[in-house]
Amino acid sequence: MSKRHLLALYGDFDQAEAVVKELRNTKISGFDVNDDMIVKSPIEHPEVEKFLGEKPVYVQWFTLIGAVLGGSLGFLGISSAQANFFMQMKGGKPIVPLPPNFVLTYELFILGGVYITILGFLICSGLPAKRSPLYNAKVSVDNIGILVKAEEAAVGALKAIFAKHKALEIQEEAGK
Amino acid sequence: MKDIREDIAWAKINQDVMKSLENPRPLYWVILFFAVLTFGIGIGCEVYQYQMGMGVANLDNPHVWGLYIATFIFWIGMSHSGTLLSAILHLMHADWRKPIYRFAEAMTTFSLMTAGLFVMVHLGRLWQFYYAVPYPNERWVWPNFQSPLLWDAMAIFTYLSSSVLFLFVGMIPDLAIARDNMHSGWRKKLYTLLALGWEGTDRQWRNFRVTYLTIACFLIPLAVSVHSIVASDFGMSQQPGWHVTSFPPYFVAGALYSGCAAIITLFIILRYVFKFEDYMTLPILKKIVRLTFAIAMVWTYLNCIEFASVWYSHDAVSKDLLIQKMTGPYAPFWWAMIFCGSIVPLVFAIKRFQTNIPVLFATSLLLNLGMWLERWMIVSPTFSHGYYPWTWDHDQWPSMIQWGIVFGSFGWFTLLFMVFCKMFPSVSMYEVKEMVYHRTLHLKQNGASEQTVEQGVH
Amino acid sequence: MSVTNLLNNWAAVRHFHPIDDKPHDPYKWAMAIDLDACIGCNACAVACYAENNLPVVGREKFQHGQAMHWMRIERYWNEDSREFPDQGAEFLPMMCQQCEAAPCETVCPVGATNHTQDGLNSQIYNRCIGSRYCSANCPYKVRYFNWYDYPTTDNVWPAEMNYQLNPDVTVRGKGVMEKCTFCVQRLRAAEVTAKGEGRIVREGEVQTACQQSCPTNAISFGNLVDPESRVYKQWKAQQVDLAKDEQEKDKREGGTDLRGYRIFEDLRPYPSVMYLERVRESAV
Amino acid sequence: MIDSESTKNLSGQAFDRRDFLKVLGFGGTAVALSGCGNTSIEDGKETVVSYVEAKDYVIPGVAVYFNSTCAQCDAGCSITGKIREGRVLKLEGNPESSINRGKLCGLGQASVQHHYNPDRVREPLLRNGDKGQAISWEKAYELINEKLQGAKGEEVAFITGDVSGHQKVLLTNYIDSLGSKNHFVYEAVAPAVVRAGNLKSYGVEMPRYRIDKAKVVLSFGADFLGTWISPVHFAQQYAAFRKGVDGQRGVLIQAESKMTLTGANADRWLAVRPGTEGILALGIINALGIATGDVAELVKDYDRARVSRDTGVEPSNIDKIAAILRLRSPSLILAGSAAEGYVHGMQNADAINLLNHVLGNVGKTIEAPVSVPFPQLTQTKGNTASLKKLNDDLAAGKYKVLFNIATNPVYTAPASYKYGDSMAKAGFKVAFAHYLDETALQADLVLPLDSEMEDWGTHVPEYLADTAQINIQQPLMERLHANTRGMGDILLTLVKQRKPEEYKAFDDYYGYLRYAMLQNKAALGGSGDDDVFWNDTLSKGIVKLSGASGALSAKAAVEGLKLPQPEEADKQYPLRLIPSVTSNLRDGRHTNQPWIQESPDPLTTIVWDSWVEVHPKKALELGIVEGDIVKVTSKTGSVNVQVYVFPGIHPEAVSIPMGRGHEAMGRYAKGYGVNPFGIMDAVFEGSTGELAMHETRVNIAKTGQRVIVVKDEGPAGGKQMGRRVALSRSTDQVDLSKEV
Amino acid sequence: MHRYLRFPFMLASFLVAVACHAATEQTLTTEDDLGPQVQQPIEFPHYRHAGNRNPVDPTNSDPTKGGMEINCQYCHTYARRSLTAGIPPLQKCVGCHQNIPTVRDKPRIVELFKYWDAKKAIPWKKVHDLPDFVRFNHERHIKRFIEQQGRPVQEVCGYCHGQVKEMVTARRQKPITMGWCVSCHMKEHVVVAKGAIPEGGTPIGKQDYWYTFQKPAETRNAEGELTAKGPNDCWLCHK
Repeated sequence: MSKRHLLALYGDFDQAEAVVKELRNTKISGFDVNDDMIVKSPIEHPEVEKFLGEKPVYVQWFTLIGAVLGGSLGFLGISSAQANFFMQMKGGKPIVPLPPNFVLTYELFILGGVYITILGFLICSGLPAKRSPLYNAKVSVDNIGILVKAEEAAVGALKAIFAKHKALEIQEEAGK
Repeated sequence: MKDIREDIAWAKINQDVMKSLENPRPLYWVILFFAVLTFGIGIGCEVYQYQMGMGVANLDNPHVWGLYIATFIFWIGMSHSGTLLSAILHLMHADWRKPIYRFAEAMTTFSLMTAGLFVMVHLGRLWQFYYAVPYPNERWVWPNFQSPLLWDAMAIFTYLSSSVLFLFVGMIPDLAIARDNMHSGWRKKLYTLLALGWEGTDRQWRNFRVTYLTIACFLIPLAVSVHSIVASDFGMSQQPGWHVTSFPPYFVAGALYSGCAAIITLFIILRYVFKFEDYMTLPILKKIVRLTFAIAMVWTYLNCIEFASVWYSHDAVSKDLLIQKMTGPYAPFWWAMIFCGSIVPLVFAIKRFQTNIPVLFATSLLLNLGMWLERWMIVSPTFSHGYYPWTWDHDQWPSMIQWGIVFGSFGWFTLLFMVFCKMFPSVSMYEVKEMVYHRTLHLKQNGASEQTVEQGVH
Repeated sequence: MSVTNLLNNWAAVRHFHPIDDKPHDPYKWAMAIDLDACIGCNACAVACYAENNLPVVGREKFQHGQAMHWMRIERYWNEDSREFPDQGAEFLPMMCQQCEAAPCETVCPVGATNHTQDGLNSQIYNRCIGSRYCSANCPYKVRYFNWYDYPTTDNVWPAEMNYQLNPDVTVRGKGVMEKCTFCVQRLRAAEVTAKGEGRIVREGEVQTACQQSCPTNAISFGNLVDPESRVYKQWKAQQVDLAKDEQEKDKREGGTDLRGYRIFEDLRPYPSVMYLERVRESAV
Repeated sequence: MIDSESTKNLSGQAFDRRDFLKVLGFGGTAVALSGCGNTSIEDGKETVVSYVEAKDYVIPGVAVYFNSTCAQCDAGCSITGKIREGRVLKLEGNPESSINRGKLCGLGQASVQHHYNPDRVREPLLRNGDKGQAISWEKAYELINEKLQGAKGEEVAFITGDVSGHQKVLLTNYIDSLGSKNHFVYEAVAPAVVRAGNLKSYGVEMPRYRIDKAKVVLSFGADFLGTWISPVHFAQQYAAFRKGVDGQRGVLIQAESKMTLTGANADRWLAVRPGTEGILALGIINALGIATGDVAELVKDYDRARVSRDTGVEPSNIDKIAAILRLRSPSLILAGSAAEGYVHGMQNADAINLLNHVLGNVGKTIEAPVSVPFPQLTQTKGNTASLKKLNDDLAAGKYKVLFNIATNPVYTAPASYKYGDSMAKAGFKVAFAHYLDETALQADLVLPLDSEMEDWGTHVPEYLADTAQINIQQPLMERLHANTRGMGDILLTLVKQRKPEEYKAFDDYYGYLRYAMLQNKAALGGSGDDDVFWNDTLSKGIVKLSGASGALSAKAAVEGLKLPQPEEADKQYPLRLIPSVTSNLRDGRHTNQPWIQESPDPLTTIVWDSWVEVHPKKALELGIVEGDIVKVTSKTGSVNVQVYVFPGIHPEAVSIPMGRGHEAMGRYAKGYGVNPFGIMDAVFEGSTGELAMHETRVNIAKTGQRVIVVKDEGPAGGKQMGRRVALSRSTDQVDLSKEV
Repeated sequence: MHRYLRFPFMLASFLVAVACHAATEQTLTTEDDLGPQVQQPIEFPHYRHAGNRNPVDPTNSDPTKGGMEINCQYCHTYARRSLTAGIPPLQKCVGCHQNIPTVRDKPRIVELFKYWDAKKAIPWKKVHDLPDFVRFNHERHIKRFIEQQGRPVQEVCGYCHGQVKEMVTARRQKPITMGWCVSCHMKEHVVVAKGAIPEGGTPIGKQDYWYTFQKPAETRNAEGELTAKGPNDCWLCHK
C-alpha cells in the first residue's frame, strides 16, 4: 500500500470537467483514471456521468427481486394462514378468498419492493460507511471535489494538473 | 413577486436552511406550546376513555363510529399531498416542488402517524390491538385477512414505512450538509449517524438517483391504493351511503385536496416561522394554489357524480339517506362541507388572491375544515339513518372527550411537525441547489433576454 | 402445516356459502317467528336478560342509545294517516338473524365473529378488540357494544345480584361486541349430550330462552336439517329456502298466499330467521 | 332447557328439602371477561369450595331444577327454577301447570331480581326516630306481643294483599286468635267490579273464559294479554284462538279509550269515548237485532246513530261488528277497564255481559269455574273498597295496632285519602316487607320477609284453568340473608304466642305445611307412603285436584240496567286521566327490579320513566310535542311529566302509567317517573264502592321544559319508511290452512 | 468481506433469522410446563391414592409401600357428568377414612376430621385454572377417550393433568394454553379402532363437518383405524 490520496476542490463545474479530461488524456503511471478517481459533488450532476463514462446501476434488480418476493410470499403466506386449523367460514365467502388476498398481495408487493430497493441502494452505494480521510466539508457546499488515489510517484504529476486548473485547494494524505 | 434568485450563493442556501435548525422566530415556540397543550388534553381524554370505556365518547349502538374514524380518514387523506409533491411532481420534473417537498413529505409521515393513533384510540380494547397483527402466535390464530380494516392496517403500515424511508433517503445529502455545518454536540452526532457517511461521490449519486426514482414510482400507486382501501372500508360494506362504487376515486381526490390545502397552510406558517421567504416564494405558492383549485373542481365533480348516481339509482334507502343529509340533523354540517369544499376554493380562481397570504391562509383553513366535515358526513349520517329505521339515532352528539381527542390529534401532529422542522432541514438544500443550477444553465443557453420564464409543469 | 392444509383442502376452502355448498349436517339452527302470534309482551326480552347475563344499563345510558337488549321488540304502526291505529300495532321481535352470509363476519379484523358448523354466527368475546366494524356493517343493527365496563365500574350486578349470573355465559367487560347467540350455551350442551349418546339433538330437546318463555309460542326454533323439526316444516310450508336471495314464490305471478318472509333478503345475508307476516281480519 | 328427565329423576329420590342447596363457589360467580387485566392462568389463586355433603343429584356444573310458584302477581303460574351450585339462575314456566303450561312472562322472569335485590331489608328494624334500628327477632316478637297486650281485638287491623293457601289459614287463625275482625284485603289493581258484575250476570264471580274456543272476541278494555287476571294463560288461549277453531282464525276486536297491549293486537281497535263502553255494547245488541223480550226493550233506543254519537265509534264499524258476531259463533265478550274505571262501571259490565247472553256464549265460551275442595285455602280477593274502609277507620283512630303485610298502600292510595296521615294515627304499625317501601318507612317495626325463592307456601290462584290445583312454593336456594324470615314462619311464631298448645307440634312453617298437606293426603289424590307423596308433591310443584264445576245462570240480568248519558266535558278539567296498568309494572310493587325498569313499555317503548300519552290531534291543539314536560292537574293535585304523543288513545283522554314515581324502595325504583295515584280523585263505583280509576278529570299545561324521551324506538317512531321489516296482510290474502 | 456488504449482510441475516424463527412450526408438544406449587389446606397425597401398587410385588397393596390405584373418577366423580371435574365432597373422604383406623392419627387425617366435625368445606385451591372465558368440557373428553375408546383412565386424565399419581398435592404439569389444547385437536385421532365399524356409523356419527380435513378419513390407515381431527369451532370453548 503505497498509494496516496489526493483531493482537489474546484468551485466551477467546467474546471472540474477540464481536470477530468486532462487526467484521462494524460498517461500517469501508477494512476488509473477509471479505478482511482472519484468525483464528489454537492448536487447530482448528470454531466458527471457523461465524462466519467457509463457506469452500471444495479438497484433495479433488487427492486424486482423484492417486489416479486414480497408479492408471492405474501399471497402464499396469507392463503396458508387462512387455511390453518381454525379455518372459519366468514360471510359466505370462501376460506381463501381471492380479492382480499390480491389487495394484500399488492401491498406486500410494494412493501417488498421498497424495502429491498433501499437495501439495494445501501449495498450499491456502499452506505453506511466511514468517510474517507480526505473528506472536505466544502463539497457539501458548492465545491466539486476530485479524489484520486495514486502511487507515490504519480502524486506530483497529479498535483501539477490540479494546480494548473486552478484548484481552490489541494489536500493530501499524510505520507506513510 | 420574486422567485428564487438564480445568482444566489450556494453557501447562502446552506446557511439559510441551517439557520432554521437554530433560531426560528418566537412564533415557533408559541405554536409548540399550544401543540403540547392540545396534545396533553388529548392524552388526558384518551386515558379517561381507556379507563371508563368507549361510552364516554358518547357513541351508541347503531352509531358505533364517530369522529375518530372521520378524523382518521382526514389524516390519511392529508398524507397524500406529500406523495403528490415528492413523487408525482418529481416524475414530472416539476422543479418548483423542490424547496417545498421536504416538509410535504414530513407532513405525509406525521399525518400517517396521527391516523395510526386514531385506529388505536378507536378500539374498544386497545390493550388487545395486537390481535390484529398477523404474527405467528402460540394460539395459531390469524387475523381476518378479509376485513378491509386489516387491508387498511397493512396499507398504512406499508405507506408509513415507505414514506419514512423515502423521506429519509431523500434527506441523506442534506443530513450530510447538516453534519458538516453543525457545531459539535449531540445533534452533530445524530446527523453524522443518519447521514450514513454520505460524501456525494459519483457512485453514491448514481445509485441515489435510481433509488429515489424507483421509490417514487412505488409510492404513487401505493398512495392511491391506501386511500382506495380506506374507501373500501366503506365501499365494501353494505350500508347505504357507503356502498358506492365511486368511493375510491372520490376518496383519493378528497385526499389530494385536503393535502394541498394543508400544504398551503403549512407553507405559510413555515415561511414565516423559519424565515424561508427566499425559498418558499410566492410563485411556488401560486402554483400550489392553482393545483389545489384544479383538485377542488375534481372533487366537486366527483361529489356531484356520487349524488347523481344515488339519485338515478333505484336505491330508495341511499336516496333517503342523501335527502336526510341535506335536510336532517346533519344538514348544517353537510352544507358547510359543500360551502367549504366547493364554494370557498373559487377564491383561488381570482388571480389577485393567488398570492395574498392572509386570504390564502384563511381559505386553506376553511378548505381543511370542509374536508374534515366531508369525512364526518361520510361516516356519521349512515349510522343515524341506515337500513333499519327502528334503530335510527336520536341523541348522538360527540362528547367533549371525543372532541378532546380529535383536537389532541392536531396538537400531536403539529408537535411532531414542528419538532421535525426544527430538527431537520425542512427545505431540501441540495435540490434547491440543483434547481438553481439548472435554471442557471437554462439561462445561459437561452441567453439573458428571456428572463423569469416559469418552469415546470402546469 | 398450514401450507399442507391449504393445498390439501383447496377445493374446500374455495367454496362459496351458502350457494355452492350445503354443509349443514347434522345441524343448522334456525328460527321461525310468527308475527301473528307475537303479542309484544316482552317476556322473551326479559328471559334473554336472565339467560345471557345482559347488563341493565340504566336510564342515562339507555337515553344515549347504549342499551344492551339482544332481543328487542319493535312496535310499528301502519303507515297511513288514519286518526287511530285501528288495526293495532305490529310487533316484531328483532335479534341477530344468524345470517348464513353474514356481513359482520367478513369485516371483523381479528376474526372474532365467524360462521360455525351448525349455522350460527359466533361471537368470540375474548378475541374481540372492539373495532365495531361488525355493527357498522350489520343491516339489522342487532349487535351491541359494551360501551362501559358494566360488571366493575358500572356495578350493574351489585352485591347478591351477581349470584344470578349464568356461569355458562361469559360476563362481558368493556370494549367487546355482543349479540344474540341463539343461546349457544344451551345448544352446545345439547349437542355434546347427543354426541355422547351417538345421536343428533332431537326436536324439542333444546329451546332458546326466548322461545321457552313465549306465552303464545310465536317463536319456534330448531334444526333446519331435521325433517322432523317444526322449523323445518314451517320453512318448507312457507317455501322459504335458506340459500336463496329471492324466493321462487315471490317471483310467481299474482303473488303468494304464504306469509313467510325474511327481512332484507335482497341484501343477500341469507338470514336464518323466517318471519311470518302478521294477519289482520279483512271482515272488520 | 327443561329437560323433563332431570325433573323426573328428582321425583324418585327421597330427599329432605329442608337441606338446602348450599351456595357453592364453584367456578366463581363472576365469570368475567376481564378488562385491561391479565386473563392468563392464575393457578392457586382461586379457591374451589366443595361441599361437605352432597346429594347425588347435585353435580357442580350441572343444573338442578325445582318447581315452585311465581309470586310476582296473583295469576299463580308454576315455575321451574334452574339452580346451579346452589344459586337460582333462571326461572322457566312449569309445563305441568295448566295455567301457564311452561311459559312465563317477563314479570315472572324478573322475580330472581326480587330475590337477589340489593335493597332488600335484611334485619328486623325498629323505629328509632327517623332511623331504623336493627333488632333481633326475639325482641321483635316480644314487642308485638307486648303491643297486642294493650290492644283489644277490634283495635287490631290487618291489611294484606291477595292471600291464599296455608298462609291464609295461619293468618286467619292468628286474626281470630286476636279476636280481630279487621282483615282488609287490598289490591290496588283488581277486577273487583268485574267480579261483582259476573256474579250478577253469570252467578259466579270468576267464570272460566275460553278465548281459545271463541271465533270472535270483543273485549271492552280487558287487557287479557297484558295484565288482566291471568295473562300468561290467556295469551296461550289467544295463540290457539288465532290458529283458529276449524281453521278459521279468531277475530279480536278491542273497544277501549286507551290502547292496551291487547288492543295493540286487535284486528280492529275502536277508540271509545271514556265511559261509554256500555252504550256501545247495547248498541251492538241493537244492531244484532236478535234480542227479544225485555232485552229488546232495553236496547231499542240505542240505534246506531245515537250510539255512534255517544261513543265516537263509526256506524259502519258497529254494523261490521254486529255482522261478524252474528256470522261467527261462538264469540266471547269481555268487560275489563270499562267496568273498573267508572262510577257506572257495574252498569257497563252488565251491559257487556248481556251481550254474551244475547249471543248465547254463556256455557260455550264462558264456563263455570272449577271449585277447590278446600275453601279455606282459596284466595281472598282483594279490592280497593277495603282500603277506603281501612283508611276511614284509621283516620277515626280506631286501631292501635296495624299489621301491614306486603302491601304498599302509602304508594297506591289516591292522594286524597292521605293514607300516610291516617296510618300515623295507628299506635303501632308493623310492616312485613321485602323492601323499605313507602309504607314500610312509616312503620314502627319492619319485619324482613324471605323472598318467594326462600320461602315455603301454597297458593291457590283465583283463576284456575282446567282443573283445580294447589301450587306449591318451595325454597329454591338457601336463605340469602340470615335474618329474613318466611311469612309462614312469622305467622306461626305469632300464632304460637296466642295458642301455644295448638301449634306446639310445629317447629317451623315447613313442618306445619307438611303436616297439613299429609293430613289431607287422600283428598289431595295421594296414597301410600307419606314421604313418597310429599316428595312427589314437591317435585311436581303442583297438586292437581278434581274439583266439580258449578253451573252458570242462564238468564241475563237486565233489571236495573240503566246507563248514564256521557257527560259533557268539564271546562276546567277537560280531559280524563286514564292511569294505565302496564304489563311490566302493574301497581308498582316490582318497579325496583331493574329488568322491569329497562324492559320497554310495549306500546311506547319508554323505559325508566313515566309519561303522559296524548293523542296527536290533542297535542296539535295544545301545541305540545313529544318530550315536553307538562303539568297534569286534577282536583286533587298535579304532576309534571313528559309527553309521549300516542295515536292509540281517545283525544278526550290522557294516560299516565302506574307503577313509577316511588319515593322509596331502593336504588332502582326511587326517583324514576311520577305516580298517577298522587293525582287520582277519590271517586267510587256506584254499587261496589270500588275506586273508579278513570273518573279523574285533568287539564294539562306546558311548563316550557322539554326533555329527550328515553325510549327504544328511534326518531322514525313506528314508521318503517318503506322498508320491508314488519309485514302484514289481511285474512283474504292468506291461506292459513296449509300452515304447520 | 467487502466493506460495502457488511451492514447489508448483517441486516439480511437478521431478517432471515427472524423469518426462519417465525416460519418454524412451533412445536406444540405435551412438554411439561410446571405450574407453581400450590399450598393446599391439607397436603393431599395423590400418589397414595392413585399411585401404582408396589412395583416389586404387584399383588401387594400395602399402602405403606405404594399407592392404592384408586380410579381418578372415584373421587373426581363429576368429571364424567359435568363440564367441571369438581372436588369430591368431604363426605367422600370421610366415608373411607372412618373405616381406616390405621391412619386415623396421622396429622392430615386429623385435620380432615376437624373440617368434618365442624361441617366446614375444605377451601382447596384451584390448581388448573383456565381464564373465565374458557369452558373446557371434562364430560366430553371422558366420554370419547375412556368410554368410547376404552383407554386407561389415568392415561386419559394424564393428557392434561400430567402424572398426578406421582404427586403429593397436584401441581400443574402441562401448559394448558390455547395452542397446547389445539395441538391435540390438530392431530389425527383414532375414531374407529381396528375391526368393524359399529352399528350406526362411527362414534361421531354422521357429524361430518364442512371441511374435508375434519371428516373422518375415507379409508383406514395402515393400522386399520379411521382417524379424524378434533373440532375447531371457537364457540365450543369460548361462549
